[in-house]
Amino acid sequence: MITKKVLNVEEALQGVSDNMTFMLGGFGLSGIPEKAIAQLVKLNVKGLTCISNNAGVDDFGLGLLLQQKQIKKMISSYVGENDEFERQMLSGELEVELIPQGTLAERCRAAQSGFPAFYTPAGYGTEVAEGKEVREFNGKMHILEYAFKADFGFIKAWKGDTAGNLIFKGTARNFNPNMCGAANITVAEVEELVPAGHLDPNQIHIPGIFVQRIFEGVNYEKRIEQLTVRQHQ
Amino acid sequence: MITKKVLNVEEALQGVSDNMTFMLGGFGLSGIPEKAIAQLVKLNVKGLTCISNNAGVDDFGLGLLLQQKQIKKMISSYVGENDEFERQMLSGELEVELIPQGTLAERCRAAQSGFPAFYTPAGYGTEVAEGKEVREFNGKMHILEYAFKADFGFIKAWKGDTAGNLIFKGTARNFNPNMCGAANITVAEVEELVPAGHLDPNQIHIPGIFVQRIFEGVNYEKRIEQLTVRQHQ
Amino acid sequence: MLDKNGIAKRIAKEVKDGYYVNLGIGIPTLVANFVREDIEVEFQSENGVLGMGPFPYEGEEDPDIINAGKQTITTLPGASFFDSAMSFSMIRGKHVDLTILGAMEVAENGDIANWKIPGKMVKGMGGAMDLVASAENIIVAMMHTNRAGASKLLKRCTLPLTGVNCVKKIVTNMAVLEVTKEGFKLLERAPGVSVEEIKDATEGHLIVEGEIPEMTI
Amino acid sequence: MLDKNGIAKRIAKEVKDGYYVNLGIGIPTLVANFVREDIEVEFQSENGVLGMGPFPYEGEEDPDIINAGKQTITTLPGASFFDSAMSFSMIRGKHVDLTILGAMEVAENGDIANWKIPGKMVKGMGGAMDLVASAENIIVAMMHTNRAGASKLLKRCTLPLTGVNCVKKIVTNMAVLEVTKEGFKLLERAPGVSVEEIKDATEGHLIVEGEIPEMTI
Repeated sequence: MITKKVLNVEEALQGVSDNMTFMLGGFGLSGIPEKAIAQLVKLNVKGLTCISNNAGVDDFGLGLLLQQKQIKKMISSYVGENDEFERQMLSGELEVELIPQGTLAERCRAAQSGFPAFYTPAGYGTEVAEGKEVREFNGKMHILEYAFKADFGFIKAWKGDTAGNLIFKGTARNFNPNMCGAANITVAEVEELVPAGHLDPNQIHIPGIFVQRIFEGVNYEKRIEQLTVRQHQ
Repeated sequence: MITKKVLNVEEALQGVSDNMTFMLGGFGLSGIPEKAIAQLVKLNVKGLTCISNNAGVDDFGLGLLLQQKQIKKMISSYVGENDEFERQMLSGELEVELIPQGTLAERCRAAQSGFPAFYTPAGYGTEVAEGKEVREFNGKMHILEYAFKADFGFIKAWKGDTAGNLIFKGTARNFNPNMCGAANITVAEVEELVPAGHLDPNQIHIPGIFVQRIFEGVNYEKRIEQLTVRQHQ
Repeated sequence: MLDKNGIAKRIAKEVKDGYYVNLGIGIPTLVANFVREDIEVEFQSENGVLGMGPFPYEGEEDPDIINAGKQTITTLPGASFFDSAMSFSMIRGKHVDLTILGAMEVAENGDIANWKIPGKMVKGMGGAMDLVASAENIIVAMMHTNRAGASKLLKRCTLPLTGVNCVKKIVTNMAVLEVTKEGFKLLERAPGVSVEEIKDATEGHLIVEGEIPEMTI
Repeated sequence: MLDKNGIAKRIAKEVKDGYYVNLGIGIPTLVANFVREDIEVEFQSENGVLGMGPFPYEGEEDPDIINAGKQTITTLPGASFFDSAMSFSMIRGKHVDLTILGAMEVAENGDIANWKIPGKMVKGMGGAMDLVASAENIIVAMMHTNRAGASKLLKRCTLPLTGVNCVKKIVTNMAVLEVTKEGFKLLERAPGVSVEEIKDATEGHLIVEGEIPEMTI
């Protein structure tokens, strides 16, 4: 069994440097790689391009990198629950590329799966399609989108084993599985890291072959962005 | 909760008729839809096009349909552990389209996912590429392959629930998940059918939205094609 | 004239037994409250859940179980979780039967604009472009006019588009309309709203054939 | 001159610590028996398993756990099962480090033919075309000549191709060769085999530079 376990977040992020492109899992604040983000803040690497569905809030998630002006460009489908983001975007300090959410997911999956490009109907006829190749299939128009290229992928899973196998929980799964193996180096952080053989091979969401480094994080905050509850009647 | 449960294989295969195109899960004899195949034999529908990685053996799997000359065309990556197959193929009675295994899987996934076509390097420069569009990406040649179209998909899973959710076991998984939702009607047969709510939502391999009909089969034969064992020392 | 709940109630009548439905934020979210209880419907949220239930009871919220609006939710028996790529396989592959979403503008050819106002902070399209490009059946929930009284049902959209030729039906505070090749076909009037008022509030080509019934909710 | 086990033994030396390896049927399957025990290697089978172990003990076989050769197998701790699309994501996405497969013919430009003989029953390419089109590192295990004594290392393949410009290294019963832009570069001789004999058995362009060591196994 090939071991992917590293001791801590410091070791997990070795090789990270300025001007790199990262993929980061998560939807809103759910399933984000909290520990990797905290370490990126500490390392204070600059000029980053971040591929992530959202950009966090002012004091959590990718918002922490924005506070330190570490991000040069965001590639996301939905942003802006975040004053600092808005300020940097409107002032032109921050470059923002907005792309459809399904296209974002599939550009990750294409990178993971060795597909260079794919045709999708999403965005046809809109400004998203500007400058892109258009093609008709079965009477419907599609645009050509390309696989992402990234240096590091930062993944948050629920459980993992030392072979790098991952299991996600609930909707904290989101983009995380699709980003595994899509960057040159995939770093997974998990709430519980068990020895290889402790996870059911049948129930693994992402096989360890897609993961280069794995570590266990402690004290996950897992902040809720929109707390909605009903009252007992 | 939307119910997909049907009473039996007869109800599950309603609407099947001559000259249809089917997708059938399985690799070798592992994970094949035994009950659906038996019912197709009984219905004796003819002129079928079957998309399936393999074609069974003489007296099991798709070999049973071949015996009755029900199949007009096979679309597979590897065939011929089967004398009757060979006879029909060499005599020209049976049309055979051989395609790379990864292309077969992805043409199913493309149909499931609403992608009309994709570029793959598999088969470039070979007779598989003849007549197909060729395109270079990142210095590498690719060929354009299209999503399959099929009338029925016959799926074999391990466990399922009445909402159509599926869990597969071991390598009996193979093409089955990729074929779910790839045909107009997806029929799943399972070894154990439980009420909705009895499967962990986190551990479902294929959500019920990709399945139209589900039933529980009994007495699966699950024949082993190549029994290989080692001796206790 | 309908209020937001009225619009949601009317749209709920379009939800049929056995439908998988994706609800956008705003008025569409309210639709779930009005779906008939004697039919089976499952709600999909594009962040990766099928079979969404109501909000959790206080103290039972789970940060790992949210909807696309980032709200804490629960799941019903038969629910499943999946990754984003599979979620959009459901959408792009037309497995989701009905998409209900809001709009800033709809054009008489079915174009929709609902994600960007030039000069204002743009938050992004999220999953809306995938949804409108793929869904067979798209119903828009919106007010017929903007706050200044100008029509939002136009000959052509003036805002950047979210998708082209995709909207099938529109339910506003004033009317139910079908998008046809010839333009907006008036199907129903809101209680107390006249055909004349709807004409005045509709900039795009409005087709009125025969008697237009008042909607029942 | 090596026998099949000898070829497999020599190839096993190419398997490095931390490699994910896909083994074709025939001689490649034997390679697993000779990999050093002090390194960590995982075997992938394209039907959907990573972390394959040895054959099961008699009576412990499971029809739901097989390899791509349809043989019953076991799995090792850390193994995983997955669907066919994901399996080829591993292959096409270059996550599998090394592919070892047999061949009927290899050309000096790295073309390989191993799936079809015109006029004979054709069983199909299985996963071979995906493997050779994608793998960064492909080693071919084969006999240097066919039964009639004719070379299988050719200027150009005569049989229908499986892939083009893809083979990196060849281990035969006579030699280890690297495929370079200029042709087959002789790296090692099998025990007791002379360079002259290898030359005679190689139709394609053979590059011999300096002293050619005898291989150690």
